[in-house]
Amino acid sequence: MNYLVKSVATATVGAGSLFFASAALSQEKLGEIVPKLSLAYYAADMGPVYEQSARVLSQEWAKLGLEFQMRPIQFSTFVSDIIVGGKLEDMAVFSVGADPDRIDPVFYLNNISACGQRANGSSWCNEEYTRLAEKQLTQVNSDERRETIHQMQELFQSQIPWWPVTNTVYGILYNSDKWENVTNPSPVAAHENLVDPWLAARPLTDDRIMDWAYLEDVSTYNPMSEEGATGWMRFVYDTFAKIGADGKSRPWAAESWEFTDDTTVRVTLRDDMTFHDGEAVTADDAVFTINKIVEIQPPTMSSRIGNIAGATKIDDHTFEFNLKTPDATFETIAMTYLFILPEHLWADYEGDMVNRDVVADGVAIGSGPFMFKEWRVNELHDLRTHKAHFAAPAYDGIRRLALGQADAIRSTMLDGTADIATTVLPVAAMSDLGMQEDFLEFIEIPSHGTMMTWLNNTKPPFSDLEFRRALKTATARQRAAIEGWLGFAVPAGEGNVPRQTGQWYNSDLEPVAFDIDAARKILEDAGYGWDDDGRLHYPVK
Amino acid sequence: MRAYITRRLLQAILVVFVVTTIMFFMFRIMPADPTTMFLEGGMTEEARQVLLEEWGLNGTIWEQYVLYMGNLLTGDFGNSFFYRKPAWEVLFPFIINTLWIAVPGLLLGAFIGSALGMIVGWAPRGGKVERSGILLATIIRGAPSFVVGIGLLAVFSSYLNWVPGYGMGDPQGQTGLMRYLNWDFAHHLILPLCAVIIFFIPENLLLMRSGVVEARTEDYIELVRAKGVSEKRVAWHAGRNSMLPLITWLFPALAETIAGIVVVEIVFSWPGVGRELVLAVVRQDYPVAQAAFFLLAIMIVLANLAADLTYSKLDPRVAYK
Amino acid sequence: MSQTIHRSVAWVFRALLPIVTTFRMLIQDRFALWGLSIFGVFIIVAIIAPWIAPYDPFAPMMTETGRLMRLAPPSSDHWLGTTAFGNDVLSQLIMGSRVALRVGLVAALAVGFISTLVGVISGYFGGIIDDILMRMTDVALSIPTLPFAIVAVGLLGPSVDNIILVITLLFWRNGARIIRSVVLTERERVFVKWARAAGASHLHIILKHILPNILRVVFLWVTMSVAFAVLTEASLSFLGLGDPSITSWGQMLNTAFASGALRSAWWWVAPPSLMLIALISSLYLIGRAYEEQTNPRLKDHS
Amino acid sequence: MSIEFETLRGTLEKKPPVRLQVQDLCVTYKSARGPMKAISGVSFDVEPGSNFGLVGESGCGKSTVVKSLMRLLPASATTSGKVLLDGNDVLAMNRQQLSRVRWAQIALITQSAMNSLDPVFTVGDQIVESIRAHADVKHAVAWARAEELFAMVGLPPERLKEFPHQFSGGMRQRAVIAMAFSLNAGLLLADEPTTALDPIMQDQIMSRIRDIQKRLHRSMVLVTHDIAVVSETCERVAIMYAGRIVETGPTHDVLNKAYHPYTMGLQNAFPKVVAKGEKKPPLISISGGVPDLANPPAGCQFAPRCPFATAQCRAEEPMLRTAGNSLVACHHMERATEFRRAALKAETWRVEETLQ
Amino acid sequence: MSGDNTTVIEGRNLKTHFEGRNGLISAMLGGKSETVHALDGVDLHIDKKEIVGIVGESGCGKSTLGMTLARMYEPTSGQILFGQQDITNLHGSKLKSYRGSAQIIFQDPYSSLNPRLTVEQIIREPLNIHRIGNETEKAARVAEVLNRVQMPPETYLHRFPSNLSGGQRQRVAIARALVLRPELIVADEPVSMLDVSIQAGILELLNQLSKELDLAVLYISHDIATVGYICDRVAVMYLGRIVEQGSSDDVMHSPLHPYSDRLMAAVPSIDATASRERVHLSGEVPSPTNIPAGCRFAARCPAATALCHTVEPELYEARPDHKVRCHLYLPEDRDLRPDLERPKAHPFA
Repeated sequence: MNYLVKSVATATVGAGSLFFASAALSQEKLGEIVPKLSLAYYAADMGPVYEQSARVLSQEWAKLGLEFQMRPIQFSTFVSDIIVGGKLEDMAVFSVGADPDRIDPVFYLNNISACGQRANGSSWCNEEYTRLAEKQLTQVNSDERRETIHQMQELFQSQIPWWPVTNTVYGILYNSDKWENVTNPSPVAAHENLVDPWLAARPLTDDRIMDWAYLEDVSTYNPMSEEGATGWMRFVYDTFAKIGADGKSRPWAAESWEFTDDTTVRVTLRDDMTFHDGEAVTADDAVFTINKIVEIQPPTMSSRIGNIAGATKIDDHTFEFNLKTPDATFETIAMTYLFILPEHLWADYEGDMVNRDVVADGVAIGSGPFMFKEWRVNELHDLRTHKAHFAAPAYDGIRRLALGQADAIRSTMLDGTADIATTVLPVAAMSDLGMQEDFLEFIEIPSHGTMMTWLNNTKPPFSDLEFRRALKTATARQRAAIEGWLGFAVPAGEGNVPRQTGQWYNSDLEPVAFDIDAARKILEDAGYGWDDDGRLHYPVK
Repeated sequence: MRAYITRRLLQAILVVFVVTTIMFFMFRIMPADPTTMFLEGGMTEEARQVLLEEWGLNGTIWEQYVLYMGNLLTGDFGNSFFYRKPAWEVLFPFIINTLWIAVPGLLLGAFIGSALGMIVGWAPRGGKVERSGILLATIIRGAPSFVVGIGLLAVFSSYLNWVPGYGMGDPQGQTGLMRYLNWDFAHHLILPLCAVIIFFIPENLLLMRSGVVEARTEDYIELVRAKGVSEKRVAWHAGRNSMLPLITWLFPALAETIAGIVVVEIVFSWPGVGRELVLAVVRQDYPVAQAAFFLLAIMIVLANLAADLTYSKLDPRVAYK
Repeated sequence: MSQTIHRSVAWVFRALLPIVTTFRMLIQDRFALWGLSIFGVFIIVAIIAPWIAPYDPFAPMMTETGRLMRLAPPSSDHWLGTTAFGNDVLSQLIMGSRVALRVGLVAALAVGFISTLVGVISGYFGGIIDDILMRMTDVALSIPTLPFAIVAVGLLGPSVDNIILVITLLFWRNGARIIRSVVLTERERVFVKWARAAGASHLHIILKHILPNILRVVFLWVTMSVAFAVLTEASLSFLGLGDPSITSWGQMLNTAFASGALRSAWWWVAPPSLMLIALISSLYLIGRAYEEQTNPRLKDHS
Repeated sequence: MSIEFETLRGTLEKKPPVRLQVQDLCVTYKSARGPMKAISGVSFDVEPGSNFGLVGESGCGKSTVVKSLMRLLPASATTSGKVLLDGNDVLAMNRQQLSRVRWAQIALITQSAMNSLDPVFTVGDQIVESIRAHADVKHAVAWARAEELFAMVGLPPERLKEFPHQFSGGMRQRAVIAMAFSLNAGLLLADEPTTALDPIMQDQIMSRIRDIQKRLHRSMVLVTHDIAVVSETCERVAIMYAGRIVETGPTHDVLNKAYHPYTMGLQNAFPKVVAKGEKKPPLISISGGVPDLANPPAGCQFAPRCPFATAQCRAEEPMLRTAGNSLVACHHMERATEFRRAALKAETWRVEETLQ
Repeated sequence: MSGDNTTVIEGRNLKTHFEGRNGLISAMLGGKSETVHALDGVDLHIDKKEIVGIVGESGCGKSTLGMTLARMYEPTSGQILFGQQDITNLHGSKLKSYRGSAQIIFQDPYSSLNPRLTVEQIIREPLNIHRIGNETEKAARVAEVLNRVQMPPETYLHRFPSNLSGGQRQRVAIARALVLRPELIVADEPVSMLDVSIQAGILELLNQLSKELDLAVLYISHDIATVGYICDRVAVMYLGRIVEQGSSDDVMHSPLHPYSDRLMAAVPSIDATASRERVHLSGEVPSPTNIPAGCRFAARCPAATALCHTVEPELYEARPDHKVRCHLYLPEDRDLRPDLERPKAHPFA
């Protein structure tokens, strides 16, 4: 009870002092009332944190005299309607995951911020900014590129079309009685990709199969049609490079690569690789894969491979990528994403390669560290270690259990059925378990995954820069991190690029501190006013 | 009789047709766009068009409808957007899994429930057995299936740690029928099956009990008793007659029952068709969701037909022309 | 004039009479008395919920050190402890009764209205109208409840009003069947036949002779519908499709379940479960007693 | 098998008729409005091989008497008095003894044959069930007996395999009769066996019951509201009113020389077919209704409807007293001759009606 | 006699057939349904102040006849004349006004009154339906008819049916029928569910009302004894047709048709000394969905000959005002089928 009384009191006193001063003066000078704003966020299918966060944020925003209509939207609808559908009504609070290729800031800089991009849901269009966005894409020199990017962030910060609220902290919970050396993949979410925590792990017991407790299934083993679970695909198929925690690509199947000119990349493959069926991996396979993909343009890959013109074989272990335009993101995005297919199993296939049921055809075969063994839909995936792989782990296989709900994951971890669990169990719950149980170890993974606030920039009041500025000033990033995310998030930085992307983040941006009074002041200065009920009104036209 | 079955079958087809149509349009007016499952990486518009065309989502809604229904006639439910294979192939294993909890659950629930209902119905009116039987049954009936599931999980899996509370167990590479015929599966089956049984018992119990109580006042029961046969035999007459209203309830109740099973599957992470249906809806995997609805509708309609036929077997008064 | 007043008073009294007699009949049954008492308590709690809930159901509780009070077990400040998000469980529980009752009552009335309308028209007129309406209910009966609700709520958006709409769409069908079958027997009653023979219009017969005599069944069905509606709302909320702007018991369980706190925080899981059982059972108890008292063959003659 | 069948028949044929003595039978039901005395002090004897008629209007308790004779009343009823079958008190028997007596010694033809056969079993099975509950014989033997019984009531034996709903009302009644005779019980209780049947069927059924019963020399209690049926069937009759016997004696005496005003009224109310040209006597109706047994009036139960009632009648309950060959419960039976004459006139009864 | 001024209602060759109902689907499939020939060619008229009795076994069509005359059913063929008016196919408001003049009294007094209405409301309802009179007139009419049925209005006006005995309920039903001042009353087994001690009053009342109010009454019953009491004329029905018709004395005491003969003989006598011949009728009534050729009674008639099985007899006027549908009474000078033997002796004579 105490708390409630206190918080209500602070709110009224804080707001009240300003109130009387301004309300009395501007009573008759009020414009239209600012209508109730709809606030969209991920519904409970994505877990309870979004609703909690949206509630916490809107509580503070409401102190500006605003009212909100809470609108939870299921993930898929949210993506199609709001993120790419351009149907953002007023505001949205949601997050994007810590995908490995988002360590390259192009997603934040271009996809969701530049004019004409499909995923620019806040419909902000600044031509200067967009020109810079296109420019940085072609700046293969990373210093030059960094400069452009920092410049873009300054421009962005001055316009505040949307803003990040928190950066997600993920977690890994593993059985430390049975496993050791599970490494921290930060800043990338563990389940998303970096093979590190899995491959480095070493078994301590005779149980040499790692059981990974997970919520859902992956949908296919055909790398040309899967998007959602590329992390799992990386176990079976090799990519040319892997992205490192520093945001830079490092060699994997490719021993080395170099830009021979702005649009040509010469790649040298490792010479010790074989597919799971024993055939050697050669440049033929790589060239076949690249040219095939360029030819059929699988829809799920289109955005990442769009700039590739084709590949040419040089010798058995060397080939060249031909790009359409100079591409700064090629190393971090395309190289880490193209899965090498065995030519001898795919060349003669006459059907639609994208839709090939590789499990049924018995060709779920790549060259990755694990070999496909069994898949029982919505139950488990069973992979065995590909011993001949250059990065083969020190154990015999990995199984991914599709458990469907948090409680089951929790109990598999407790009864020893599962050895490792990742984000799918709420991080706070994992952390609790790690503290309660001696045999469970919890690893905290700060990531670049971002929860952000989007506004419909084409519509009042958001079309007004001052309003946006006030709203950002009233954004309780700290509260959202603590109360929404239960402490497993950190307040996000400024601009639009996550601080966790390292060099790409412009740390010179001036911080905007959370301050309701200041926010009200901004509004008042811009001519807004409040009525007797405390509701915000537009300035008089 | 044959004419009757034909008529009922035609009726059933009509019903399934309408249900399928309704579901088709419901899914088509869903606000979301199924291609977004592939959008995290920022799919280009051209690629999206390719997908839409591939999934048969590019024509007008009427064209899509005609196409869908046409395919349905040839047994083609379309391809799952998510799994990229025929929806039927996706659903088939789930159906088997569901049957494992649904069929024994339904039968055992009906059997235990009606047996208990006989006892409660035959007990002296206003006595302890009757009162406590009714009270317990009503309370259990009032428990939502997820509450029952959570309760079972908490007590038997979490607190007592007797049985696992998730999944179908580890088959150790067993496939086919052997995947189900092993101790581990049985061990995992216990809790969800119990939840389904508990879900079924009270309704059966209460119906059977009212049936028996009503039958007790019938003239023929009086006559049977007057014949000097054992009380057990008298009870059998009452029970046999009370089965009739039970049958009429049992099968049509499937529509509601499926709801219970969906929740049980979710609570116990049972990889069944109900859970898959919910997932498919969330993922906007229309072909799978529609196929599941189609199958469920057929199941319900056939169950109704079966109820009618069983009824006619059990009740000689019913003669279908 | 006074006679008109007298008559209208008498009319009101007569209209209320079935309710009064029903109530009087119900309180004779000990189970029904329990059911009515529990239901009564729920209604009272729901009405005064905002005044008796100790905290805002969504207010985060803080420890003295300024940390979020996560999963605190019951204490004197928080009788039922807190949730993983530091919300007071008791407050959520109390506020949750409002949603349950609002959804229950509104949906049940809507279901009762549509069921009666369809049932009466279908049963009374028979023939082709009956055929068409009954085929419609056949279709409706072939739609699995919860999956449909999931799709429909997904389609319409998870607000209380939409949930009520979906529940109405789902449950009119059973009621229509039940009421139709009662109307079929009622239609064969001799006084109805007489009214037809006397040249009464259909409307007259329905309003004067059919409706008053099926009100009992309608009442029973409405009671049961409240239970179904509460149950369906809870199930939807449990699956994460509840209205987010208010707390409901199903939603509490969903949050507990999704937070993985099912096993650790009994104080968060048990209360909403018990509330749901108590509310739904109380309605079933009333319904059962009602059935028992009105069905002469079930009535205990002792 | 045939030997077994003959043995069964032999034992059944040797069964003697039963003497039934009902002594001071009282039945009280618990009801919401307090105890309801459905039967008070009913006593009568049925001589072996004779027919006894129990006549009364609805609600007079005649069916309750029948049910209490077989102990078929619901648990909410308490019974006192004695029901002696050849001296053995049915009311005092334990469950085992009771089930041995039921049907073997005392069988029942129920009121509505429509509902008294279990709809989901074949008629044959139900007859067989009754036989095998008492005689340790194979199904086939019992079936043969059932065929014999069907032949006796004039039904084709192949219809034993049918279900009750496939029978017409008359056939069902005959099947029930066949079942009642299945163990050749010494005493037959026929509770309104022909109510709700068409006149032709009614007549046929009654003739059949009489024929078989005479041939096999069974005792019978016939319960009916139809005094014509009783007059054609029973040697002795008891008239019941409000749970009491108001007049009992040889049928001819009771019907032609009634001492109780109720008997007179009943008789005069009964429509008669008179000879051609003869003047029809006016039909009498007895106004008012049966008393509320949960709250019975003081004195004679019939007094409120009786045109001859006096203050004594309204205060004092009359006991059964001998009058002629009958026993009558009326304070004024000495004035019976006078009453009989007055009772023939419709005005006698109508006066009361408008006064009411 | 038809066309006579005093004739209230007359049915000519009335047929009422019922079709078994089928659902939408079978209708679409062209499924055939069975036809029940409930009423299959009946001629009947009733005069003012006259009570005509219809007797027969259940299912013989006697109730259908009553309901058809009251236009509860529309006859399949034939004609109904009400006074001079043809009401066979009336609809809408004309039918409604006819319904005001022809009233029905049903068998079951316990369900013929709406338990939720008072006696006053019940009797007033027909006036409301037909919009007759203002409040005062209505009240007056209600009181008048209650007096007619010997139920003092002051006592009964505000009672509910549950507080009335069976006989009183039936009186209320009669009062309700009278309040519209009908010309025809169809009484469908009005006393069969009442106790013997009460039924006399109802029968007397019907008789009296018929004479005092110029009513034509159709009295339907299977209780032949009561028919003898109040009916002027009696018609015996068998399987949808009248097989014998005449004054009640004639039909009851000297029935001509073998079936009527059996029917009359089946009535038990209260006088045990009067011995009566036992009835033996073999077989069952044929199904009304499948009516045999020839005389409908032939299959059960001991006297039936080939003629009876082939040709259905007409209603022969065997005696003045006494008609019978039996070849035994085929006039000597008429030969329907000379090749077939006609029945000779009365089977039960």
